[in-house]
Formats: sequence, structure tokens, C-alpha cells
Amino acid sequence: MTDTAAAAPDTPAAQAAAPLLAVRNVEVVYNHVVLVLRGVSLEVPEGGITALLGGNGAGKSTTLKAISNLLGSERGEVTKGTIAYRGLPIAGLSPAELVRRGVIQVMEGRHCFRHLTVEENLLTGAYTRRDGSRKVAADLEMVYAYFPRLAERRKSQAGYTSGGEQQMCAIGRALMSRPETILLDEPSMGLAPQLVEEIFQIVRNLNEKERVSFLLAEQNTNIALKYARYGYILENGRVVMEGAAAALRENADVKEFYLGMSEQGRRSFRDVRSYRRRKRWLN
Amino acid sequence: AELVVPALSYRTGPYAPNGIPFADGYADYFTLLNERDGGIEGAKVKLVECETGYNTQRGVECYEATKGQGALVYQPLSTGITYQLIPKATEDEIPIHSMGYGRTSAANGKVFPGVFNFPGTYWDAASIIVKHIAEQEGGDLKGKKIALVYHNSAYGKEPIRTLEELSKKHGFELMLLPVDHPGQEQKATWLQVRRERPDYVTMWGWGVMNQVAIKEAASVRFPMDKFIGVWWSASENDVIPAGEEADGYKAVAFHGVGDDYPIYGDLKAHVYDKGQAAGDGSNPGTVLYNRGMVAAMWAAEAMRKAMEIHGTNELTPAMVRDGYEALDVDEARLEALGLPGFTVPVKVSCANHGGPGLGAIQQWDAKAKEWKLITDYIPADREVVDPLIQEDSMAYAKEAGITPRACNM
Amino acid sequence: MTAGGLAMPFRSGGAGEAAAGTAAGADASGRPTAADRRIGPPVLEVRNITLRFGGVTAISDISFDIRDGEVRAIIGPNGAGKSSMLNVINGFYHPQEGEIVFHGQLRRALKPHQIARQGIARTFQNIALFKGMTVLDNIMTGRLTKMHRNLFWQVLWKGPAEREEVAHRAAAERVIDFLEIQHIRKTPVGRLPYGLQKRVELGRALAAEPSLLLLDEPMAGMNVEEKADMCRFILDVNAEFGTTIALIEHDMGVVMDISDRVVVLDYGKKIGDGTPDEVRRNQAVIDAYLGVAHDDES
Amino acid sequence: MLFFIETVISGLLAGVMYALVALGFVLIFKASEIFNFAQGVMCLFAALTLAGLILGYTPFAEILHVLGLPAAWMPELPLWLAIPLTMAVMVGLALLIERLILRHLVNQEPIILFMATIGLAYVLEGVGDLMWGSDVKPLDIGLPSGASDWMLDRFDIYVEKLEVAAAVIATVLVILLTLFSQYTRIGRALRAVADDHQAALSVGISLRTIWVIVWSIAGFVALVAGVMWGAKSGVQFSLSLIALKALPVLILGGFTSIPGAIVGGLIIGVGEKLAEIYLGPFIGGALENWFAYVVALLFLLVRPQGLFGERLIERV
Amino acid sequence: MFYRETGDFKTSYAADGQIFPVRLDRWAFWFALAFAFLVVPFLIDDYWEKSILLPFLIFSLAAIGLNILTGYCGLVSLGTGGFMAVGAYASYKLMTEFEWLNIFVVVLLSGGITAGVGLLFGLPSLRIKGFYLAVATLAAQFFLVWLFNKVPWFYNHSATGMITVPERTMFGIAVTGPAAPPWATYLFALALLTLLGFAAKNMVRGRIGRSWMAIRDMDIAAQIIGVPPLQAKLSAFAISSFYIGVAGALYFCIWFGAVEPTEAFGINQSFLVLFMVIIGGLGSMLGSFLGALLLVVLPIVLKQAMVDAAGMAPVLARHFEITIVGALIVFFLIVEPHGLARLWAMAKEKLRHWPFPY
Ligand SMILES: Nc1ncnc2c1ncn2[C@@H]1O[C@H](COP(=O)(O)OP(=O)(O)OP(=O)(O)O)[C@@H](O)[C@H]1O
Ligand SMILES: Nc1ncnc2c1ncn2[C@@H]1O[C@H](COP(=O)(O)OP(=O)(O)OP(=O)(O)O)[C@@H](O)[C@H]1O
Ligand SMILES: [Mg+2]
Ligand SMILES: [Mg+2]
Repeated sequence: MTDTAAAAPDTPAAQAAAPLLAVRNVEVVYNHVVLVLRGVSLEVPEGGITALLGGNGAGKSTTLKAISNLLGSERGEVTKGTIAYRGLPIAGLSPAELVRRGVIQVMEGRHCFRHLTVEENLLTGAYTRRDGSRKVAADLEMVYAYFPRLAERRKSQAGYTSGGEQQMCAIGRALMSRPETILLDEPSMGLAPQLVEEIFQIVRNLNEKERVSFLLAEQNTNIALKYARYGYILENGRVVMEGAAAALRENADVKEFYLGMSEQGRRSFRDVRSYRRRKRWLN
Repeated sequence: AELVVPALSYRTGPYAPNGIPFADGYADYFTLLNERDGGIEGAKVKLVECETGYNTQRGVECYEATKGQGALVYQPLSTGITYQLIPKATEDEIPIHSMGYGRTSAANGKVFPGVFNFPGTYWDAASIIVKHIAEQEGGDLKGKKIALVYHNSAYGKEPIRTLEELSKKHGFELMLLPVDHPGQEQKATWLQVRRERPDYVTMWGWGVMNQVAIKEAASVRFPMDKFIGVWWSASENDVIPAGEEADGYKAVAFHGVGDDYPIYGDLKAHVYDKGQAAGDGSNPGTVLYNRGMVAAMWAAEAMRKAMEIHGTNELTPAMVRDGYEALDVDEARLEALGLPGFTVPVKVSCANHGGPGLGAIQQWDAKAKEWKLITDYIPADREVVDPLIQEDSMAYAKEAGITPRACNM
Repeated sequence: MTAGGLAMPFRSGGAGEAAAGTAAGADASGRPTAADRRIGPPVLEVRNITLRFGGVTAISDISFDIRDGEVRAIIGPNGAGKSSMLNVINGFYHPQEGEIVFHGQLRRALKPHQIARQGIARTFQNIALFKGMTVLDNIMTGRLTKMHRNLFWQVLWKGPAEREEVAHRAAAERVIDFLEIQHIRKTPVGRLPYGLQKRVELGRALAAEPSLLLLDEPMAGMNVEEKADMCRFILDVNAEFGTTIALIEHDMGVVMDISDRVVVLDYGKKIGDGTPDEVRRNQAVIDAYLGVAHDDES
Repeated sequence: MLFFIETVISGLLAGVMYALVALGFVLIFKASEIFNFAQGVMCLFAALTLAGLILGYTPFAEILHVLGLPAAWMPELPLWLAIPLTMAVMVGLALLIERLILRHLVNQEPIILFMATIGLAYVLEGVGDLMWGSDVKPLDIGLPSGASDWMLDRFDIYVEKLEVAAAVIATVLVILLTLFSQYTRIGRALRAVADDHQAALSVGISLRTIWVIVWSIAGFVALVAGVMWGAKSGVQFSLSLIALKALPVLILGGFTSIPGAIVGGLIIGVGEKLAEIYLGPFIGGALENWFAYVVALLFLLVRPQGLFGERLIERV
Repeated sequence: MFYRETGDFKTSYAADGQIFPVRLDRWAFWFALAFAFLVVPFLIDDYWEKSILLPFLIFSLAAIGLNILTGYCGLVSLGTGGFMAVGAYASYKLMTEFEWLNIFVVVLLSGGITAGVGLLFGLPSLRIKGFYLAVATLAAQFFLVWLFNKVPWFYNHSATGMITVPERTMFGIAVTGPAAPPWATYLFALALLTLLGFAAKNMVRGRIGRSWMAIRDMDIAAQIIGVPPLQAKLSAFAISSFYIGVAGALYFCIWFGAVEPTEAFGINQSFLVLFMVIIGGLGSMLGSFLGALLLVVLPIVLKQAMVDAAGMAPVLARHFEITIVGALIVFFLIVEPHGLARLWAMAKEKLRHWPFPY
């Protein structure tokens, strides 16, 4: 795992000094014609948890895929801007190379290997590791400890497990590679509330104990801002707002649009059928 | 003037190993004429090769593409393409020479004025084989069993009718064993041979099928000298892979084998040594090379004849057709061409486009790695073949609405 | 089946102005509460269903009912058998034991498409849109059960087939208006972001004018704002066309707010059934599913 | 009865020969869900290369000839050199295929990849012809051939020696390959790639490496099959058509199962021989081809994923 | 901006649902059609007819047929050659048994008979999926060809099993047989293609087409929303076979005039048509035409360029040709896996933005 001794990650100074991952002014085009990211810049500090928030189609997943170089397989490409990891540009690297350098992505929509058993799925996560099968076995136990449900289903083909089980499987699989940076795309999707909380606990755990850095795209703004330290809000392919998580949580707009709070506190979903204020940053 | 002769060759695809030597022989003969004699009666031959890959669709494309260049005669070189071209070429008045293949009943010149298939047809070949067998058996075929192993296509099915007639006539039992293209796997066929133990096996095979059949026959210990192929199952390619075991395998032939003919001297001097040989130059003397050459020889003679008839060396396809119809290449002429005894004498007439229908039996000598003619040219059983030709060609005439022309020569 | 659908605005040539009905103005209190709405007798009863896959028992001996016009939520931890339950209801899985009563009649073993024709439509947990088609075509596909012109007219096109097409197009357009997805009408669905895809899927189900609508995690992967939109659609459908809705959802806020009754599954067993408030207080449910998370959130 | 036994044995052995070709298909399908139609041509290409090297053909002689370059300078290579060289060519081919084709088609529909392999088949066919010419090349590398005299004299049963050898080789291959794909890290990665290219990428599996490995192995299997069939019928274009013989075997055994290829081969082999011999005389011969497919079809109706194939996962 | 849709408003759903919603496209189409019907017949000779136009028209028809099955309904079939054989032999039998039947009727009836056969062979598709089905359709391919090769009734007991087309006329002009003038056969095929092309487009844009596409994209979801899979798949098989049967009949009657089943309708034919469909664009009408055009013309162009223009030896040219065709297929797939039709659409989209990149 990471052996660089860095300053306490929370201090802004540390963040400014050495961003682990720096995305500068990135533009992404799909199919040569669909412009999706219109110049996104963001930074992930070493040992930080950074949240990427925003509505549907804002470009969160695209940003993550641009970082992990998975765009190619969807006929998308980065047409402008640079992405640097530990100061080195990573544009030309294959996803496999990135994983070897410690950056792994958990893709949105599960993407388990359907015909492999749950356990085999987890083991593929350790594909790039060279530190012996004993360590891998130990990590497997760790994942099972995090997700007991997976242990119960270890021998069934992933394709036959439930949606939430697949989500756990995908996250567990990423953990198996012992990454130093995880790009998490919608980890909470389809998980039971209890489990959502647990997953974020795991995130915090890894972050604090193992100093894993996280960039997480999340719709559940509430919980994301609770665990993240810094947040970016993406809309329509642009970063429209950024700031420390605590600050964002207090922002009125964020409250209204992303946290579902009104002045009176939490708004009931039953009552939301009235006119809504337009987000002012949507031109 | 130039004489445009298209060659619908197939140097690619599954039958390329057979197509290459034929195409080489065909090309080299014309090259020889051009180089040695300056063409035919002063007109150079322009050979236009068009690659068909033994594929009908491409064959037709080749036909349409070369037709416009003034093609004088077509050798379609595949039964499928021949069938295709017969009505078209007839309409376009371009002669077709399907030498020993194609539609047998085209031998009837009354119905097929523009198609020639001398010197012999498949039906001739079938009857010659049966005659040879009868001779081996001392004249009596009663109660014998003869199997036909055939390429399961129009080509392979040609002899069936004739063999059926012959089996009625001679009282032998006929056993039919089709083999699907390409014929690499013939286990079942030869197991059947092993079980039924026919006295003789004849074969209408092509391509890889031939050699596999010969190998399999050897494996099931079928006596090779009782295994007789048609002339398209008679090349070196077919027997060499089976090695020693193929020794004694027989086939019908209508032309000589080897390169022991004066013409090869000329070929060497005027073609090979000048680096003009077609292909990679490795085929002279092989069976199929010789066959290509004999086809070219007849085409050249037909053109010569046409010039003689029409008194010009600016030929049209129709003139060449006349030349074919008046073709008469006898022993003496062969001698003069440097091909003494190379093939049977041919005399074509208005009614008979099928030639003399003669065939000899050749046999493979595995030690010497060469074919040898072991019989004289045997005539076909006209008594059986002619009525069949008559019947089939008249049926075609009726179907296609052709009134047979009168031939009073 | 859907005789009550006369008032359905999606129906071809129907009169309702769905979009207008839901748009501006109506303030929260104007909305009928659960008590006001006509919640009728059970439309669907699930009786003693047991479903096994090889060694795994996904559902064991579960019974509950869904009443006409209500919003019924199904919740439970991951792998509890919720999706499987929906699959049983619409005939994709065949339970080993138990029976289903639909509109008071014991349901025979039917093929899924036959069940769809009885008026049950659904959306899927892992989006199952027709990727190669546009949004409009997807929604039109939802109306296939209502289109009948035969091959001959189809080939001819001009005449009855075109008229039918246009009529159904109008209905599909009303769904599109209702869900506010006009701008992506002609976009191939594969290119849409996740949340919109979910919305299109809802549209496809709505286009079939179902009497019972099954929604499998319709709001997964959405942010609060979008969830709110989705809730609005669901509630409107329910309120205005009386469509019965069964919904699986992990967001307790949503479930507690919009459902009339909740059934809780836990690893194949039913551990709770009742109004949101009852369920929220049920200790078994708290232990198995809710944890403490829900409360400290708001 | 004896004849029946003989037929069955022949069928079994013929089946093994088909299975050898089918194995190549299975490997690639298992690793990438690519239905590699070029497998047949790869057999041809491998056998052509081997035969060409042994017989001292100069590669691209025709082109060299046209260009006026010396076109006959290759010596006849001994077997121990020719085989590794051929294998090197096949590995090179795998590299090229990955570089030029697969890499650009990541995450595409299976049918697109299928088409690409047909395109590849054309290219290989053309290049094979250009490289080695299209004449028949005997391939004699000392494999036994002809009928086993011992069996014939002793039991009056006709058994082809070459096919017995093939059976032995095929068995060994199947065992090795099964172990490889089921129990090794790479093997697991292969199956992962087949399920989801993108996810495989995301966990750090390098598709490129995997593909090169798999296509190299498939090239090796193609070489083995090509040698066997080449010894039987000479090396020439028709060799590529044995792919069609392997297809029913493939669907019967299941696209993803290595042992399935063998079992499928045996069933198809026996089925078609019995049909040809016992049914052929009644309904007309040469029915082997379609009969094999019909047998496979009947099995599929019962098990749509083939005998040993992975179940199709259908869920919503 | 060359290609503009702006200002091209639709005021009714019917207008929005037409085949070419953009005015420019519509005009171009009608112009091309008029050209094909009114001008081309005066220009063609035997070579154009037999080597380019007829193959193009006939393969377009076959490609439409296969596209219905594979592109729209998602069922890959490798039995196209076999079904074309059914069409050809059906037309032969119809023509020889009922000599008074009009050739136009004969061709359509042949399609109908093929549809029946297709239906039969489509039955396994209910259970078998994906490549398993694709390979299983080879059973149809091999069986049908075997049947026509084996049962003498189909070829009226002729000696070789070859069938030859009798002459048939329309409006007193021969359209089959060697005497048929090129323009007549061309117009005959063109008329059929136009008719059936429109019919196909109408099917795929309506109810039936949608149920096919639903099955293609996700068959379970389709069933659950009420598409009966049996009906959808079988109708796709039947209708696709109808088109392929008509193509087979034309192939035999007006293009070749004489065929034998093993070669003319072999598996290569199946692959060729599949190529056309995929290179052209799965699930696209335009794609069927583009694919057919490309694969008919490409080999000819290559051959002419290499043999006639560059003077290469035909064999060598042929080897290169196979290689290049193969390479181009791969190339096109890489450039745009969704086929030429998509390439075309993207080009239009670019034109729309032109001169701006996005
Ligand atoms: N393969 C693709 N081809 C074309 N457009 C695409 C493709 N993938 C995504 N898009 C478009 O890019 C935009 C951003 O998509 P992205 O998936 O990044 O959004 P997101 O923020 O992750 O949304 P969600 O919260 O729904 O996951 C969307 O408008 C989508 O339509
Ligand atoms: N076709 C199947 N074959 C085998 N097991 C299955 C199948 N379908 C579901 N299961 C198993 O049944 C159990 C219930 O699955 P189901 O999808 O119904 O869960 P769920 O309640 O929807 O969970 P989630 O909230 O995670 O979606 C799971 O453990 C799953 O693995
Ligand atoms: Mg996303
Ligand atoms: Mg679920």
C-alpha cells in the first residue's frame, strides 16, 4: 500500500502541495460528436475522500472513466485537457497499467462477471497482485468480513445473485486489488440503507487505516457529503460548485437541490409536486 | 489481328491444385505458338486469364467481362459454369469447348450448335470403364457389383444414368456412394465399400476428394487395380499422397502422359528457357498440364480451320464455331504438331460435337511415380450412350424451346 | 381489464391532460391523502409462495395482498427476494409452491406476455430498455399490447395502419409530456444517463396503461431532486388514474413518504407488513433492515 | 455386429479429429466470447507454414518473382526447427491480430467480432496463398498412417492409425487446457474477459495480454489440428473447410467447454457415420453433413447451451 | 451548413413518422428512384446487368430479408443460402408445373413457399439463442441443399440435377432465359425491390418491427411487457425467408438461368449476405442496400484495378483481392461497428454542425 509519508490529509496546505490526482480542463467526446465534458478540472488529494456530485447525466461517470482510461471501449475520447496521477500524465496508460499503479475503478451498474462465481469474481480483483496467494486469501477473508452476505453466496454464479449482492461483489472485487486510489461510481446504488452506511464506513476505514484515497461519484449527496472532505458539483459537463464538504452541506442551493431540505427541514416526498426553483447555474 | 482467347482458370480456391497445371498447359501452348510461329497464320493469340476460383458467379462475371473484348472461344472448366454459359454463349454466338466435361448431351450438335465436348463425354467414359472391367472379367459382368464413388454435384452425377443403363444391359449391380464437397472425410463411404465388397469401384471425384478416396481405398485394402477413376480423378496430385499404396490405381484418359513428345523440345526452347512459362513452371509433363495443352491445341486448330474456311485471319466467334465444327485433327496432323500419338484423332461434324468417344486406361506406377497407358483407346458403348444423348438433348430442346437444326452433311 | 381506464389520459384519443394536471399551482395540501383515495379490495393476492433455485430458497411461504389503488412498498435487505417476488407476480419465475389470485381469480400458469396483457406492467432493477431503439420507440413498444393491425395493413401502411400508429403515437406523446422527456424523444436510449433511462422505463410501463404497476427500485441512482420528480410521477399516476402500484425501494425516505402499506422481506421470509409507521416501529424490521441509519439522517 | 463396432470406432475416431478443430474455437470463445470463424483457416495457415518450411518453399515467392527478386532461397528445414518456427509464426499472428483487430473492437457486440473473424479468415486465406502458393503440399512428419494391420488381421476391424494418434494427442490437450482454464490465474482472467470486457479492464486485466495468450494457444491447437488433417489429406485450401465439420461438435458440446468439444466430437462422429451407413442407403447418401447439425440441434432443444456449455444467464 | 433540417417542421404525427422526415433526403430519394427507373435502363449492357446491377438488386433483397431477421429481430442465421435455394427451386417447379403462371406471380409465390419453410426452421429459435442458434441454422443450410441435390423431383429428373430456367415474358418481353434483354431483367428486379423495399420499411417502422426490435434488444423484458416471443420470432423468420426466397427465385430466374444447389446456394452465399447486412448496418434499411452495393462492387473494382489497370496476373490479383476484401471488412468494422448506414448518419450529423466540430 502507500508508503509515502504525507502530512495530515485534512490540511488544505497538504492538498494544494501534492494533489494525488489532478484533472485539468478535460473535454470528452463520445462517438466523435457528443460533447459530454466541457472542461472539467478537479483534484484529489493524497489520502482524501473527494465526492463528485451532480444530477443525472452531469458527467460524473464519464469523468471517472476518463481518469481510469475506460472511455476507449465506449467509443469516447478525451479531446482536451490533461489528467495526471502523482504528477505524471496518464493519458497513454492502459487501464491495466493504471491498476498496477494503484488506481482502480468500481464501475457504475455493477459489471460483475456473470458466469464466474462470487469468489472467482473477487479473485479476479487480485489479478494484478504479485504478493502471493496467502495475502490474497487474507484479503478475501477481509472482504467476506465486510460483506457476510457474499460469504454465503460465494459459490453461486454472480449472474444469479441479487442486485445488491452484485454491488457488494463489485466493490469487494476492487478492494481485492489493494489499491491506493479507488474511483467509486455510485457505491450506494441499490443497497439497503444499513449497508449503505456500512459501505461508507468501510470507505472511511480504508481511508484512515490504509490511507486509500477516494474519488466517489454519488447521487446520495447526503451521505456522500457526510463522509467526504471535499466535494465538486458537476452539472452539464462543467464543475459548477466546489468546496469543503462541510461548507457545501451548509450551502442553501445544495440544501435545496441535492439534499432535499427546505427551510423547515427535510421535505416530504409527498409534497414535492409544486413549482421548483430553477438551478441558476443551468444557463 | 489478335485472337482473343479467354482462359477461365482457377488458381485459387479448393480446386486450385487441379486448376493450376491445366491453366499452365493452356497458356504455354499459346505462348509457344506466338513465340515460335508468330501466332496462328500470322495472328497473335492474346490469352486473357480470368480467375474464377471454380465459382460459378465469378465464372459468369469473367464471361461478361471478357466477352466484350472479342473472346473467340470459352473453356469454362467447370460443369457448373458450363451449364451457366451454354444458353448465354449460344445467344451470343460464341463457341464453348467443354472438353470432356460439362453437359454430355451437348454432343448433339443439332440442339447445341455452339457447344463442343469432344473428344469424349462422361457417358463415354462410364461405358469405357465398364468395357474395361468386362474385359478384365472375361466378358461377363453378371452378378458383379460395381460401386460409383462420386462428387455430390452436377459433375459427379453425370455418369449415373449411363451406369444404370449399363447395369441393366450387363446385369451388374450398381452401388452409388456420393461424397460431399470437399470430401476430406470419407470414412463412411469406405466402410460401406468394405462391407459390401464391390468387385470394382469407379470414381467421379475432384479435388481433395480424389486423394482421400485413394488413401482410404488403400487403407481398407481395396485392390487398386479394381479402382478406376474418370479422367478428372487421374492426376499426380491424386495418387502421390497415398504413396506406395496407390500403386496400380487406374483411370480413363484421352491423351498421352509424360513429356516424351517433340513439342516439349519446342516448349523448352521457345517458352521455358525464355522465362515465359506460365505459373511457377513446375507443371510440364503432368497429366493436367498435358490436358490444358491438348485443349489449347484443339482451339488453335479450330481457329486455323476457321481462317481456312473464311479466308481471313480476322476471326469472329461465329467463324471459330465453324472452325470447331469442321475440325479434323488426325494422326498426321498431330505428328506435324509435335504431338504424335498424343491424343485420339478428332473429327467433328455438324451433328456430332462429342468426338470419337475414345478412351484408354492409364495406370499409376508408384515406384516410378508415373502414369502409364496400359490399353489402346477403347471406343465407348455407342449403343447405350447415343440414345441417352438423344433423349436428354431433345428434352432440353423442348424445355428451352429450341428447334433442332438439320444436319445434312 | 382496465375498464376504469376510460378516464385514462394516455388512452388513444383520451381526454385527460396529464401534464397540465400535474404542473404548476396545486399546493401540497390540495393533494388527496391516503385516506381520501378510494382504496379498494385486493387486486392481487400472493398466497404461500415458495420459490427455490437449486439449493437457494429465495422466497419461502410468503403471503400478502395488494389492494386496488394503493401504493404498496416491498422492502428488505439485499438478496431478500424482493425482485424475485415481482418476477413471480409477472410470471417470469414459477414458484414451486403457492398461488396467486388476480382480480379475485386464481391465476393459471401463464406466460409473462399473457400476464402483461392482463394489465400488469413493470420496470426493472437493472434497466432493461431496448437499447437499440429511441425513447419514443421504447414507449411505443409499451403500447404493443394495444395495437392490432395485421401484417397486410402494416405492409400497406397508408390507411388503417398509419391511423393506428398515429393514434398510439399521440398516446405515447402524452406519456412523454407527462414524464417531461420531450427533448430526448428521438435519442437512442443507450446514450441516456442512468436516471433518464429509469424515467423512460417508467414511461414504457405507463404506456401500457396497466392496472397494476410493478416498480423495481425506480429511484436507485438518483439524487434527491430526481427522486422527488420520480415520486411525483408515481403519485400522480396513482392518484389520477387509480393505478395500483407495487414498488421496491431502498430509500426509506421515499418509502415512508409515498407508500400506503409496506411489506418487509428478509431472506425469503416476511418479517413485517403494515403502514409505514407500523413498519418503522417494528423491531424485527429495524434489526434486519433499517438499522439506526434512517433516524439520524433527518 | 462386427461391422457395427467398426463403424462406431471409426465414428469415434473421426469425432476426435473434429474435436481437435473445435478445441480452438472453444478456447477463443471462452476467453473473449468471440466466435472465431477463422479457426479453420488458422489450421490451414499453420499447416501450410509447417509444410512450406519443411519442403523448402520460399515465402511470398510469387510476389518476389514479380518484383524480380530471387524467389527460391529457402532450404528444406528439419522438423525440429520447422515446428518451433511455425509456432513462432502463430504467436506473431496472434500479436498482429490483437494489434490490428481486437484492440479496436473492445466491448463490441459478439456478432461484430464474429464478422471481424470472417474478415480475418479471408485475409489469412489470401496471405496463406500468397505466402506458400496454392498447390497441394504433402505433410509427412512421421505420423503413423494407413490402417492398423494388427487390428485388421487380428480382429478384422479397420482402424486408422493416424486417428488413434490424434485421439491420444487430443486427450492430452484437453486435460492440459482444462486444468489451465479452470485452475490458473490466467484461466480465471480468460473467463472474466469473456463475460465483460469493460469490467475486466477495470480490475486491471490487460485484454491485450490475455488475447495474445489465447490466440497463441489457439494457434497451437490449430497447428496440431492442421498437422493431423494435413497428414490425412495433404495441405491445401480445403483444409480450412473442416471448420464446418467442427461447428456441430461445438454447439453440441457447448461453446465454453473444453471437455465438451471432445464429447461433442465423439457423439457427432458416431452419429453421422451410423446415419450415413444405416440411413444413407434409404434416403440417399451424403447426409453426413446435415445429419451432424440435426443431431446437434436435437441436443440443443433439450439443453440450449450444449451438453457442457455454461447456462445462459437470463435475469431481469 | 449544407445539410439543414432547420425550418423543416412537422405538424402531424403522420408527417413525423414518414420514411424520410427530412425534406432534402426525401427529394434525393425520389430523384434516385426516378433515375433508376427512367434513365438506367437506357444505359445498361450485358456486363452491367449481369455483373453489377442484378447482383446488387438481388442481394439487396436478400440483405433486407436477413436484416429483418438478424438486424431487427436479433436472430443470426447462416441458412440464407439454403432459403435462397428454396426460392429458386420453388420458382423452377412452379414454372415447369404451371406453365401459364405469370413470372411475377411465380416469384412472389416462391417467396411464400420459402416463408413456410423458414417458419419451420425458425421453430428452434424459441429455445436456442445466440451463436448456438446461428450454428443450428446451418442445419437448414445443409439439409435444404442436400434435399434439392438428392430428390430428383425437384430438378425434374434431369441427368445432373441442374435446373435451367424456361423463358417467361411480361408484357410480351422476355424477362427470363438467355434472350431477355438486360433492361427488362433489370426493371423486373428493380420493380420488385422497390415494392418489397417499401413493404419492409413499413413493417419495421410499425407494430411488427417494434416487437422484433424489442425481442432483439432484450427478449425477457420484451416478453414481460407483453410481446409474445413465439409470434415475433416466427414472423421474423417467415418474413425474412419470404424476402430471401424472392431473392433466390430472382437469382435463378433472371440472373443465372441455370443453377445447381451445392454451389450456387452454398454456405458462402450465407456468409456473403450476412456480411452485407453487418457491413451495411444491422437494423437499417439503408444499410442493406449499402452493404449489398459495397460487397458486389468491391471485388469487381479491386479486380479491375489490379488486373486491367495495373496489369497484375489474375491469380496474384485474386490472392490480393481476398486479402484486401478481408482487410476492408475488418477496417469497416473497426471504423464503425454499426455499419455504413451509421457512418452515413454520422456524416450527416457532422454536416449539420459544419463548420463547427460539435
Ligand atoms: N457511450 C455514450 N455515447 C454517447 N453519449 C454518452 C455515452 N455515455 C454517456 N453519454 C452521455 O454523456 C452524458 C454524461 O453521462 P454520465 O454517464 O457520465 O453521467 P452521470 O453523471 O454519471 O449520470 P448518472 O448519475 O445518471 O450516472 C449523458 O448525457 C449521456 O447521455
Ligand atoms: N435465477 C436465479 N437463480 C438462482 N438464484 C437466484 C435467481 N434469482 C434470484 N436468486 C437468488 O435469490 C435471492 C433473492 O434475489 P432477489 O433478486 O429477489 O433479491 P432482492 O431482494 O431483489 O435484492 P436486492 O435488493 O439486492 O435487489 C438472491 O440471493 C439471489 O441470489
Ligand atoms: Mg453515472
Ligand atoms: Mg432486486
